[in-house]
Amino acid sequence: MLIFEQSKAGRKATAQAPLTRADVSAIPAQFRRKRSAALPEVSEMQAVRHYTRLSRKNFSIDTQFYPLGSCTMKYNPRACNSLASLPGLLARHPEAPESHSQGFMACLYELQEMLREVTGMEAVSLSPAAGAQGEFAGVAMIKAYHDARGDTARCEILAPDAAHGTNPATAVMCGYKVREIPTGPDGDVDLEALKAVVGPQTAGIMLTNPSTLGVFDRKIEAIARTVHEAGGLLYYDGANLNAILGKVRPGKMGFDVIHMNLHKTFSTPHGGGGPGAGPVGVSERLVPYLPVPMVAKEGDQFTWITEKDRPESIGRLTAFAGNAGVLIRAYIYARMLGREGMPRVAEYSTLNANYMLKQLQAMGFQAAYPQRRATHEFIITLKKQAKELGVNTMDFAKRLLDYGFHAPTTYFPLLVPECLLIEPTETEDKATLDDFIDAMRSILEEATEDPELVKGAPHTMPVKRLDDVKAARELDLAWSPVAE
Amino acid sequence: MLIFEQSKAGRKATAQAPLTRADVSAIPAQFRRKRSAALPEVSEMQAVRHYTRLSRKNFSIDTQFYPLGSCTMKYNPRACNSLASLPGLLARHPEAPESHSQGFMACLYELQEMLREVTGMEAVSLSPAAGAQGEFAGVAMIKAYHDARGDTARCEILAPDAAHGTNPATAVMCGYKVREIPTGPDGDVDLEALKAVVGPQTAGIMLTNPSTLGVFDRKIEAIARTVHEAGGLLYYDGANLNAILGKVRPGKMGFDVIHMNLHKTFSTPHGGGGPGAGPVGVSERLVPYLPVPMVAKEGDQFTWITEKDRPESIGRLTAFAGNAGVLIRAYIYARMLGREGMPRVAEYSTLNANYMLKQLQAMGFQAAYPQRRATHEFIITLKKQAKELGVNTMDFAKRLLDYGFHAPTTYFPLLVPECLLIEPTETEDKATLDDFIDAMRSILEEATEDPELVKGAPHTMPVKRLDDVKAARELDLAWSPVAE
Amino acid sequence: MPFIPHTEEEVQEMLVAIGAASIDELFDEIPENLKLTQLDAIPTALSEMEITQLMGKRSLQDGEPSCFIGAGAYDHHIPAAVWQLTTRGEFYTAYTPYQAEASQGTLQLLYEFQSMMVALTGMDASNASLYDGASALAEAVLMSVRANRKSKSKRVLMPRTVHPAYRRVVHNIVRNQQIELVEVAFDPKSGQTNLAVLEQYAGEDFAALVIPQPNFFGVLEDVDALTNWAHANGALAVGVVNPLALALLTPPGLWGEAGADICCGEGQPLGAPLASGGPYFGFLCCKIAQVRQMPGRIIGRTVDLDGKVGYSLTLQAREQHIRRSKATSNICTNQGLMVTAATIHMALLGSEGLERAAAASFQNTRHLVEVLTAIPGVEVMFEQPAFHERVVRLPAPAKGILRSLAAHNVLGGFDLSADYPELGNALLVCATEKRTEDEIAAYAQKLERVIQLQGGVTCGLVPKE
Amino acid sequence: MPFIPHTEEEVQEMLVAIGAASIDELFDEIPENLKLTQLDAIPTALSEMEITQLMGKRSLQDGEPSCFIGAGAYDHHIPAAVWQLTTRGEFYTAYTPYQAEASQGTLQLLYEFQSMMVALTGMDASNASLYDGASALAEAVLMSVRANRKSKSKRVLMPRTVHPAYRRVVHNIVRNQQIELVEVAFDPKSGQTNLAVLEQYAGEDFAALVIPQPNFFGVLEDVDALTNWAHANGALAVGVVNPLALALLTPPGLWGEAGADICCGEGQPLGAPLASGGPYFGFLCCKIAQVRQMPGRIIGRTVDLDGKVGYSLTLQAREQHIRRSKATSNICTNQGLMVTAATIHMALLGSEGLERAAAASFQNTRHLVEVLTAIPGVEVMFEQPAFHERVVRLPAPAKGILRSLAAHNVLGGFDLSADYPELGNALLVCATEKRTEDEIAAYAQKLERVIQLQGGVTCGLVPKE
Repeated sequence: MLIFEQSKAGRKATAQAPLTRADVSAIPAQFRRKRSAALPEVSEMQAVRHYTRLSRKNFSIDTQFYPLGSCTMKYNPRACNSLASLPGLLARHPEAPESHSQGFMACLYELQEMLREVTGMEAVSLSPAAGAQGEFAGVAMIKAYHDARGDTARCEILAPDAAHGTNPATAVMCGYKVREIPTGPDGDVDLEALKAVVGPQTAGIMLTNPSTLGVFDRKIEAIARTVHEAGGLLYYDGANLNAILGKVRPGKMGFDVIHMNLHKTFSTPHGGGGPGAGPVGVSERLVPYLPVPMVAKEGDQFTWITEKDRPESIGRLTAFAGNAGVLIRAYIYARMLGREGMPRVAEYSTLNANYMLKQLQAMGFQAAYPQRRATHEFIITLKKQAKELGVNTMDFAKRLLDYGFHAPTTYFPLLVPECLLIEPTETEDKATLDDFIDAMRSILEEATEDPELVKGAPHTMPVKRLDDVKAARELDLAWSPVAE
Repeated sequence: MLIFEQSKAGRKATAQAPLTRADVSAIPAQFRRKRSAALPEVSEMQAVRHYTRLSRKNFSIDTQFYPLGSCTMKYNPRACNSLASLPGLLARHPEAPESHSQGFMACLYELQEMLREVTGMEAVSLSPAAGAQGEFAGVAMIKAYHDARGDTARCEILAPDAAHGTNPATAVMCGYKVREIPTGPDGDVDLEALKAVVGPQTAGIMLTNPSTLGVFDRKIEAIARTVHEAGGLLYYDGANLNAILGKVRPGKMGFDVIHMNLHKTFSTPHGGGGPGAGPVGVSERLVPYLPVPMVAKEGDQFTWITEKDRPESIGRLTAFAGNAGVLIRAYIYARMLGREGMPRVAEYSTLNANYMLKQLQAMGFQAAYPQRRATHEFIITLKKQAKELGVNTMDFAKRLLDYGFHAPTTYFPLLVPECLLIEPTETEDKATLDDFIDAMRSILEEATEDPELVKGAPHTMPVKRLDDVKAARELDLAWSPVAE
Repeated sequence: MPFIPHTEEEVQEMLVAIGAASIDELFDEIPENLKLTQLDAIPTALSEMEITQLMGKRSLQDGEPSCFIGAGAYDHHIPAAVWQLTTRGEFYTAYTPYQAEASQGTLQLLYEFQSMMVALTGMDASNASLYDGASALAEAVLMSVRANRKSKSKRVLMPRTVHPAYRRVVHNIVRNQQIELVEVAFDPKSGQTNLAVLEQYAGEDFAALVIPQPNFFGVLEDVDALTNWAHANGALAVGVVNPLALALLTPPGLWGEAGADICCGEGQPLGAPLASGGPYFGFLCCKIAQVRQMPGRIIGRTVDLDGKVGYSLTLQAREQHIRRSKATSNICTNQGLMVTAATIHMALLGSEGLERAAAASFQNTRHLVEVLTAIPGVEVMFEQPAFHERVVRLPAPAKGILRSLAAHNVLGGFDLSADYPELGNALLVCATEKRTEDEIAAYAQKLERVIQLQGGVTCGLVPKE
Repeated sequence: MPFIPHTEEEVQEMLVAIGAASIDELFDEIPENLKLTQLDAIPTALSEMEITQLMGKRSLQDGEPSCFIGAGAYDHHIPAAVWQLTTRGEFYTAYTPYQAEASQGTLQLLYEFQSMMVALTGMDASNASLYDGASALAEAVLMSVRANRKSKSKRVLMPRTVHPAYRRVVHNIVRNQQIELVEVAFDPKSGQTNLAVLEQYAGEDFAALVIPQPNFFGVLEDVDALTNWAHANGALAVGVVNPLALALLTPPGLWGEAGADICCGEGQPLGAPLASGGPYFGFLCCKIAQVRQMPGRIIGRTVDLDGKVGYSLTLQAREQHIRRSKATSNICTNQGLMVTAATIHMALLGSEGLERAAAASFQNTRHLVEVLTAIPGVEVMFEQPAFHERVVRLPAPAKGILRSLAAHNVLGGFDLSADYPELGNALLVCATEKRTEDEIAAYAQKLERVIQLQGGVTCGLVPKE
């Protein structure tokens, strides 16, 4: 039932609003709305009950294993939430003067420094609001760099065919054309193909390493050389940073710019679709173009770096300092991990992924790249099952929900047919991995013995499979009192 | 699965504890435990996931209508929780000096004053930790009063047969014998029976008004006169205060002492069984005996009233000032209700109860006292259904769970056979009451057409009916690693 | 190992299963020379207790001053229930609802959010959020260029009364697509977008006209005239609005003859704390004709196999994960949790509650301006009706005055001199419903003293009667 | 109408159904003269925003001083997850789990709590909580009188080293049942209960001997000898223990030859904030032989109709709602929510975490005492091993010194002069793991200055080398 359907006209059961209604007749009638907005009228209890009940229709990290490849659904420490919600931090206005911002700015500055250290970049700006905005900032900086040098013929961004959809979409937003680079049979970028297309039109390449195929590209240095020699720059998509945190620095691999998804690697919550934070780090030559604001330290005072200080900056991408509350959460998490905890993230997420891969292989699931080490995630392909049993990846995914597991990422990357991209993260224990593996074994048996059971899944969720075609054809995007 | 069953020896996945282990060898070995306590060893995520999942196996006000008679399960405003949890309030040590307690003490003082006003008593002490402790304080004061007058032959406390079990239990804890007074056919106390037993041995009478039968005792003034004339005092059990808040003052009815359940009338949460708070208010003659501590105001300073100031006090009943955090929540709630909100509590809870009673009667349920107004609660008796259909009150109660409603109070008060005591509270809306009424109608139909369905209920809960006999006979009160 | 549950024994079992001798061996495909051995610049780990103490200190350090700054972020009361519900694990730690069957909580909530935004704005459809108000305006501008079939122009009219930071953000985001923002001046008397200036562009091809309501000065624009002008000139009308103000003001869907085509804005006034500027959320609504050009997640109501109502992500063909380089935007992660808060906030307050909060803010700012302009040398700048912000002229540069006030723990407003040097000593002030009588009086008293001390009134100004 | 959802229309519908003309008519059975018309002493309603502002002020008013008081309430770190989970609506707003099928969350959690307390105390069974440590001791005393079949005595030996407030509470609760508490003196050197004094009572009939561990001075009692003495003399041994200390100390179940019979204590150190003294929770554990004499809720594990494991309230025949005047206690509402927090707290920390917290507190107090006793005129009082509290002797009355320290926002400890005048200028100090090096140093520095200013050291005391 929708909250609107619990509404009753004239109900005013709230202590939330001012108890009286101030006179607004000084606003001329021409500006005022004639009829109140049709928002629900419910009591505080009705709202609490409704949204409490609704919440329970979700899978979440706090209730389920969520091995969603490329999304790094790891535990979000509760201290990050409670400390980022301290009254003093919530009360700070974004335009408060530096005199009233030193506590906040100290956190941002130290986070910048920690991210610099762990990525091996020269400087970091925290301001992009999410991964895709970080990508935008990165490609915009590449463009600004070439433009500043008068090197304006570079109109092409390269990206492997396994890349996240945000990569080509971002390149286009920055005015570039995109050219796909094929992946070799071993999962690494096809270096010869890259060499064939790189050239004076190449502005740069967008890469994830480890890639979305769950393998570490061993020829990364050769790739970097190839692109750099052609005058292009290297962009690192930090979506998979969890795999190498504290083990390898993107800066050392030769990248010129990187974005980080703090809501993945630094464990800020995904919140049903955000907010995230997508800080960017750059090599020396891109420092002038970093998005603002950033925080500098002068003596023991923290000061803002703004457009004034960085005239070549690509500027600000949100009105204020990005998703500050997310940055604070990431800062707290980073301090709790500390120097010793960062490499463990990579180590145990990799251990978990390799363990799951071997166990799933042992029971007959086919790895996409069986000759390769898994990184923090890996791909299995169900093309055999789809062909022989008529039970496809989506069926497996939906049936997993009935077993109490969120499905892995399905049908991505696009180049592996019928694939599941599985990322357990370091925060899951062996018993949970074993339970998931057992579930996969059971579903495989079901697919053999009772394929309709799997194809009809899920059976235990609040709804069964939804009619997406109807949703798109007969658009119903908002409740309306008339339609009901 | 128990948290213990998720434990793995040697797991230390916590950022919660100090990161290193301090040396305790200065404590001689004779005092030290030889083996660590067998507590679960789980990660923060495992604990969060486990207790999040467990919580979802509960019914609660935030998820369900909970018409539990005599328990006043109304909405607990969320502001009360967040404001009572402000860091400054949580940090205050109970032995902090008055210089560092004025903010806290101001709240307590004002709450005392508001409770005085609304009950019509001379003075209030907030210190009892729950209703039963408030009862204890009340009866102990009655005893202290008689003792101080040398009136020591009074060895008996009277209580109606409909009284809460805590009433006789409390009287016994205070060294009294208990004598039950029968209820008349109209639900009021049988005044003649009372007159027959009252006498020089009578220390006092414990009454709830409205009583647990869901009616207001119309002869309350006569009762008071009768008991007072015999030299006894009147104790008011505040469990049903919600019914008359802001409408009638117990002080005015003639009561000498009252306890209030702030977790009922003042909407502090029940928390799966507490904490509550059971402040007591008294008429003038009992003031010297009030339990300590209390708060006084001198000029604009708040000071503690302790044993020193009140040598005749029955003393303190907990180590510090009672359930302070509950008192703060009640204070916040009372301020949000304000003068105008208090009577509404009685009015709308009474409206809801009378509405439900009429609707249930209309569909054939039998009221225990059909000739009487319901107060904030009322009783129906299913003795007809039990006899004719073989479906008893417990079956109805369990079947209601399947309909998503918490069951009303069952088989209490003891004198009404097969009864349901139904208390909707003022915070439920008409639509919810109608849904409950519809559910009762459906169950009545089921009881007629398919009694086994009702007798086998609940069918949709995490467990079916439990074997209580086994639980009591084969006591299993704690997990043990050996037993598993 | 904080947050890592593995015991030594389990690690060994897992390594045996993998067939590796050590965890290090799992990294054997990484070239040795790339491997990192030290992280000296990162401090050693803190326990939860230690970071709690550190953050406790930092959070107190900035002093919770009395705040009269608005300028795009507003200090409204947020009901306690909002964040207690929003941070329930099931909302807080869920992902984007790709698996609809296991995400009906988030999906239904987002559908309710869309419905509420439609009710508030009078538009046909809403998306499920963008990053913030400024980036939402950038997306709205890009969308208008795509959506305006009548226009071939990549030029968009951008009034100077739009929030300066928004204008910068829009520029930063759209410039690489060769979109040009043409600034429209405002009337120095009214503080409104100057219709006469706009008239100079009549007949030219523009994709859209941006219309702020209220504008950055708090002033109410003549949105009907602006919308009609846009439509008369083949441009789309793109509103950028304060959603709380819409509780009282004409919704964009009803502006002018035909209503705005697109509207967007900053969702912060709907349940997001100030919190240093984020996370907030941007919203974006449009007429149904434009919905396939809308960026971001959109939730649709549909049915399941049994015909039961359910909710799912829809029109995904617009999005990057399907459409890649042809997507309407690169946005992926949005501000889901903030929208969760906003939905609960709106449900708790209802239209009556939002109207009261808006009215109280209006009244409080009015009162503030009265009290401040009673100070010799302080004058109100634009006489046109405003919502809950106003510009006042100070007798001396705002910068020094604000610094003195800050020393007394009062944040006196937003200094307009950098963005609008033409306005002189102009200060943008705001008093939401949370500013008390006492705070307003204290501000006025302190401002008066600061001005006196700085000799402001002596600069040729005559004290008012 | 805050929290009341009725619309005028609904009220009318309901009144029609009832057959009443007005809500007032529903109160027609109440004698008119009893009806109340005014509540003048109650202020008018505040909105949530207004009460938020008021409570914000009040919560800041008391200044969060640096706290070195223990004396029964201890400032330990509470993991953030504890209260975020505990305040989930499903825990926070549920009732006592009478309907077991709809309360398995609370019931299983309570079973886990009981299991944890059994693990910590080494006893056989635990109840599901009492109000606080002091009232738990009162219930333990009452229980011991009921449970001791060998004894007909209503006398209980109560060492003077038991928390003075606990002794008062026990007296207040048990006196009306003619139970007598016989005070046992302590050894002025060691601060332990004086076994020699106790020996005087050998052969007399006592229901129980109460044994605190650590005792109120923080000193560790010779619990083995005391337990053995009790049993040798036909008395039950009733431990009153700090549950966090039990992470390091011998559990009561293993005291002496046969273990304590009953143990109880204050649960606050397990996840309850200081919060002005409550809500905390009392715990009560016993040997299986005594379980039917235990007051309070007890949860048992059993099976349902299908044989599936489930949990329910058991042994209810002990309780007031069944047994009325024959019940073991009048307790009904207990401290369920605090126990929820404690269970989650213990699950998060495990034994290793509790041990570390206890050890850090031990070390911190040791360090504090070292630093304080380096000040001329300050001496440690009892040399016997202590846990995380100690008594120091000051060169002047504690009262004045504490007042001066408080003026510097340091709460220096608990003044023992009222409860133990025989100890002179004695101060009970405590530094949990949360007190930092800096706070301890600042305390010492301030104390030294205060003593110097008050001329404390000149009172015939020789400065230490």
